[in-house]
Amino acid sequence: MPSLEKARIISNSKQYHNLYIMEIEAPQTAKECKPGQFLHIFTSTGLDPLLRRPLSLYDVDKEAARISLLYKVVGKGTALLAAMSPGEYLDIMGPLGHGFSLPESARKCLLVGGGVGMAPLLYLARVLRQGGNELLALYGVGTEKELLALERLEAIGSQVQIATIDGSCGLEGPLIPQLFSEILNAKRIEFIYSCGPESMMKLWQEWARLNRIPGEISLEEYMACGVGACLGCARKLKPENETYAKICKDGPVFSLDELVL
Amino acid sequence: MPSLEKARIISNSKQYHNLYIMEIEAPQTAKECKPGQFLHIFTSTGLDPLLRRPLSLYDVDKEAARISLLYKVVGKGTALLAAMSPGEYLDIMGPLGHGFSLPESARKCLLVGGGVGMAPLLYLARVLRQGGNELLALYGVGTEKELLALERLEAIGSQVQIATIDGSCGLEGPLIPQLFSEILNAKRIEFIYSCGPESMMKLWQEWARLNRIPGEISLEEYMACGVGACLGCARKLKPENETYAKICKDGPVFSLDELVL
Amino acid sequence: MDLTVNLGGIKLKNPVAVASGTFGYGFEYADFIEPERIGAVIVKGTTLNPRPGNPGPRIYETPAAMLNAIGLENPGIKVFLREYLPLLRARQVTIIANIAGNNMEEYALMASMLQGHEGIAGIELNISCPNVKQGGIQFGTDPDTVRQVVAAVKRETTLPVMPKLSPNVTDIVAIALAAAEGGADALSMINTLGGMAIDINKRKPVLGNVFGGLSGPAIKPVALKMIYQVYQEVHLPILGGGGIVNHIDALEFFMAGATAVSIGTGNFINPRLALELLEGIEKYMQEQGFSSIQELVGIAHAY
Amino acid sequence: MDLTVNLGGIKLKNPVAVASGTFGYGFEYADFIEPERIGAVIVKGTTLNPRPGNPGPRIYETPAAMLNAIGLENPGIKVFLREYLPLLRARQVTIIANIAGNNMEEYALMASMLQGHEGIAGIELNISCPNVKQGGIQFGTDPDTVRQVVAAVKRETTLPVMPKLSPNVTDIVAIALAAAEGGADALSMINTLGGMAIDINKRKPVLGNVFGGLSGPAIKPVALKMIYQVYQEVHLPILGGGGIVNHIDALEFFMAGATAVSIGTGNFINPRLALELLEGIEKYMQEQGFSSIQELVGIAHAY
Ligand SMILES: Cc1cc2nc3c(=O)[nH]c(=O)nc-3n(C[C@H](O)[C@H](O)[C@H](O)COP(=O)(O)OP(=O)(O)OC[C@H]3O[C@@H](n4cnc5c(N)ncnc54)[C@H](O)[C@@H]3O)c2cc1C
Ligand SMILES: Cc1cc2nc3c(=O)[nH]c(=O)nc-3n(C[C@H](O)[C@H](O)[C@H](O)COP(=O)(O)OP(=O)(O)OC[C@H]3O[C@@H](n4cnc5c(N)ncnc54)[C@H](O)[C@@H]3O)c2cc1C
Ligand SMILES: Cc1cc2nc3c(=O)[nH]c(=O)nc-3n(C[C@H](O)[C@H](O)[C@H](O)COP(=O)(O)O)c2cc1C
Ligand SMILES: Cc1cc2nc3c(=O)[nH]c(=O)nc-3n(C[C@H](O)[C@H](O)[C@H](O)COP(=O)(O)O)c2cc1C
Ligand code: FES
Ligand code: FES
Repeated sequence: MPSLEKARIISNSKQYHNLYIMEIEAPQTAKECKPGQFLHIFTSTGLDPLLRRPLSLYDVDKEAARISLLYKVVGKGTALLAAMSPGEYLDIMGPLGHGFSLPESARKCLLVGGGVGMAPLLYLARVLRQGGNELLALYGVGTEKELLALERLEAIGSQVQIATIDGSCGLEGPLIPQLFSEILNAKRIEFIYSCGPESMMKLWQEWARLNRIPGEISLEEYMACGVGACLGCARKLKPENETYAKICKDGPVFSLDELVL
Repeated sequence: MPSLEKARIISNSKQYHNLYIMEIEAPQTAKECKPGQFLHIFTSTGLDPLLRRPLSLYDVDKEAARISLLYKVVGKGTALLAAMSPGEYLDIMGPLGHGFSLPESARKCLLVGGGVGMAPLLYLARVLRQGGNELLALYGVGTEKELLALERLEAIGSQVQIATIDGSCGLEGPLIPQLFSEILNAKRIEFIYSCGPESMMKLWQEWARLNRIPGEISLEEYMACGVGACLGCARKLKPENETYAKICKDGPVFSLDELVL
Repeated sequence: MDLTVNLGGIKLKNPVAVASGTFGYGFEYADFIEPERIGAVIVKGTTLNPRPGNPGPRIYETPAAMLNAIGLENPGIKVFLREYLPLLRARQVTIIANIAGNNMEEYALMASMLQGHEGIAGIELNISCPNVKQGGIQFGTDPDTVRQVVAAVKRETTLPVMPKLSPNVTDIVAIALAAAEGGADALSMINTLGGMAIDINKRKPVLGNVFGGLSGPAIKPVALKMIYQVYQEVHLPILGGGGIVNHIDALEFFMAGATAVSIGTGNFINPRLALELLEGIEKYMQEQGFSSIQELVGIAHAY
Repeated sequence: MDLTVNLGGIKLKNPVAVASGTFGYGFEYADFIEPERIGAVIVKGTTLNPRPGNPGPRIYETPAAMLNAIGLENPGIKVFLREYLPLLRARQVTIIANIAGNNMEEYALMASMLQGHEGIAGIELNISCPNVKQGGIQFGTDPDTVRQVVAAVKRETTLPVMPKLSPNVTDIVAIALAAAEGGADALSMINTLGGMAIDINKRKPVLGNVFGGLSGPAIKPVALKMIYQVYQEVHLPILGGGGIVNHIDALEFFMAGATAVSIGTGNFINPRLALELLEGIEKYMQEQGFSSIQELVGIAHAY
């Protein structure tokens, strides 16, 4: 069951440029977390910014009751988050949403994470490995220094392939299927999970469809309530649908075949 | 000439309960400061709170280009101020307003400061002493620990008499003329300066009138512009006046005989 | 201490309601707050037929406020009565239905459909929704229309009827008086202010619907003024809201003339706000020696 | 890059003005910003006779906004012409006068008194001040009255006339159309929204005048919507403002349809805002390849 909690900040520091990792202690919340879910966070010191901000569970240590967040400073809310110090308390609500589905029996899984889109995939990787799944993570960023999740991914026991726009690490170029055709052909991927820019995920959706591989992706919309009460985060999954899905409650994770990107 | 400056915070710490002292380095501003003037400070990290907050010059060291502020946390703005750390920059505008008048030749001056009302009087005391004036400061607070300016006042060479509501230091009771009648009768006060709750200053105004002593006091009103542009901080100094004075520009310091409290 | 209020026949266990469209059908927030402890849950605006709502983006944050253009997405009144009402009733939630019609007949028809269903404490008439093409706000901006639509609804129901007024009018008192003439039992004030935002990167309006309704703390001063004005001229109890995020805000509304208050956007910041507000109000009343919430209502007019 | 704008005959060196009542008579902020570098300084609202203004408190902060009830304190038009105008003229400040009358005749008389005075670029007609008992807002809420007062002023002056519209109306387009029919050369939008606040400790309204005008970032979405609507229906250049505190806000206004923008409350936060805004706009135009500010005006309608 999700809850409201004032979580103590253990650490919060800039990793590179506008990328931060925060670790919090959240006894009530941590124990409920599933990969792909998110926390809804009040970042403000006044009434502007007003609304909570959704951030994915980047990593969770249930024993220590700790949750890590990987975030990029893009506006007011994330800037205020970046200004918080260890020892302060963070007003969190969660875990919310409908996370990734986990296979009943072990599979060969592909994780495709672009930039901070890797945020929800790391904790997923951890849980998938605990379930004995074999993992290949494709990790695309602008430049080497943005590969914040790399170490943890490898420690978890995932194979990792990298693409950087500037070629500073791994393959040079954007995170598109063509770039990885060799390894993808070699592996017999059974399931794909992805998060990142929609234009990128669209290409992977096509690739998955061609190769008849099922999968799931995580979507974003601007949110108010985070629980399905305001109907704000609406998204027509397919043009022909009559109704709108709610990203916060029906998602943020959706099956690749239920939506058109 | 007043200016806009980003002043580096040297120190900012809680002294007692909700009372803080902040020291800032403000090369452009410091050199222009006169006792009784104020800084108009942007305290917000967003658009709420929106407006600047006026704070008196508590102490100024022109050589070191440093300004000290003594403030009480009463609401959003002052709370945000209290949360700032050394090394951060404070957005100040000032010095603004019309300060205390300084005597041409040395006088026996009485300073009457209630609570944080002592804020503008300390720097005044410093400048008055530099001009060779003889000072008696009456300092009234709730309890001993609130006597933040005491040490500096004494170091400056002012005589200090104290009143605390709880009797923890000095005389027991509120800062009213009756409490100090002995010393006031002994001294031949030539000028009175006061800042504090208006109900208190009203009693001192009556006392000054009875004893035919001229003087000045510092008033407060909620402010927007701080420079006389918005006409917001209006105050009818005497009931019979047709026009309203602007606290920010015509004050905050006013002559005792130009107003009815 | 007496915290019950009578909002023109709508009996509330306490004076804090949650506003339509911000609390779903009462259960979305149930992990965080017990809906039956709230003064009243005003459910999402219901229309005669199901509505898919507007294309996104539907919400956007602005300074101390948010814009929404949900477009009255809802499954229609039949589904509400069949699926949601029984659940709420079973849990003894105080329910106020909120209805919006495309025309007078639809309002009247929906009122008659609600009639006789146990568990509905009253009807909030949404004549002020800025986010739908038909129905909604145009019913709320002309005094004659307001009187007629209220009267039409009153004819069909024995439930207390509370029109929800739009702030987007020149003369709110004229609208409130018209509602009173039509037979309103109480007034709900205020709905959202019309507004919009532009995405300077895309060089187009942010919201899929172009325009939206502004809610949240930013609009509180507007709400307070309208309630203060209406309290002086119209003898109907007022459910006051617009920007309430803490108990001090709520006290301002009571003092301006509201008999009860509603929380909208505030729920998004703190889902437990309704109960925390109540605690704050009780504490204030205790400290200040008030024994009934009624003693606070309109007290700012006595100065 | 071309930053000059023509606001219905009011020629501005750049599209950023400072709003009436927030910048005094142009010199109060002179230690912080050179008034002659600002697109236009719209001076404090002037009345025929001197006015002392309202008793305090006159201002109060609310979430992302402020309330003011200055009550048009000013020394009267004669003093303005005799004492302030020459100073502004000497420094080559682009001046727009802002006038408010108690009745049509006073508006007309003031317009004729401004006629022939060198240095006044145009007249902003304040028909929307919420803070005075007589005059002000009641002129701005009825289309017929708006048309008449604009026409009465136009008869007395050859200066461009720009009525300043109140957002406190049901139908802003109707008001804007009436202003156009009356002969307005441009429109100034928007003045403050009516609002109030209550001091829960004193249990009475905060402002001496009870009601005040709401300005600042909180009202930006309301201003943008009204400008967007009027831009579509009325062919007059618009001076847009309401809550602008940075160049992104300003760009929103241009894209919604404003030919120039005005800064009010934003000056209180940052007295140099007018010039910083201008820099931000120039930078944006350079980066995005715009060569004239006109190319931005109303661009959000083309999506
Ligand atoms: C379920 C979910 C999980 C997310 N997980 C992460 C994460 O782990 N790490 C991370 O860095 N970011 C994540 N995001 C995005 C993050 O929520 C936004 O970047 C953040 O809310 C921006 O807030 P801000 O105040 O800094 O920016 P704002 O000033 O609000 O806006 C800056 C820009 O961000 C956009 N934006 C704001 N909120 C959202 C949003 N909810 N979704 C998409 N765009 C938005 C705005 O439109 C604007 O362009 C997630 C979003 C969702 C919906
Ligand atoms: C010229 C001048 C000099 C001042 N010097 C000092 C000083 O040296 N140290 C100090 O602690 N305080 C000083 N004050 C008072 C200080 O400005 C206010 O306490 C502060 O602005 C409150 O801001 P806030 O956001 O914390 O409180 P808010 O949340 O804004 O309000 C809290 C309470 O403070 C009141 N308040 C807010 N602003 C003012 C104001 N400008 N004047 C009076 N009451 C106000 C509000 O009405 C409210 O009751 C001075 C005020 C003026 C006008
Ligand atoms: C997302 C959202 C959806 C809303 N939907 C409705 C609705 O369906 N019917 C209605 O009468 N009001 C609706 N409203 C208006 C609210 O009930 C409330 O009147 C308004 O938000 C002002 O209060 P607030 O400032 O506390 O949010 C909605 C508001 C929001 C923010
Ligand atoms: C303190 C204050 C005084 C004002 N005085 C006037 C005035 O005399 N005449 C006028 O037309 N508008 C007046 N206004 C309205 C502003 O010119 C402006 O239209 C309004 O504040 C909205 O813009 P903003 O949100 O940028 O402040 C005043 C506003 C404020 C805040
Ligand atoms: S954010 Fe409210 S329904 Fe999703
Ligand atoms: S604060 Fe604007 S005139 Fe004093």
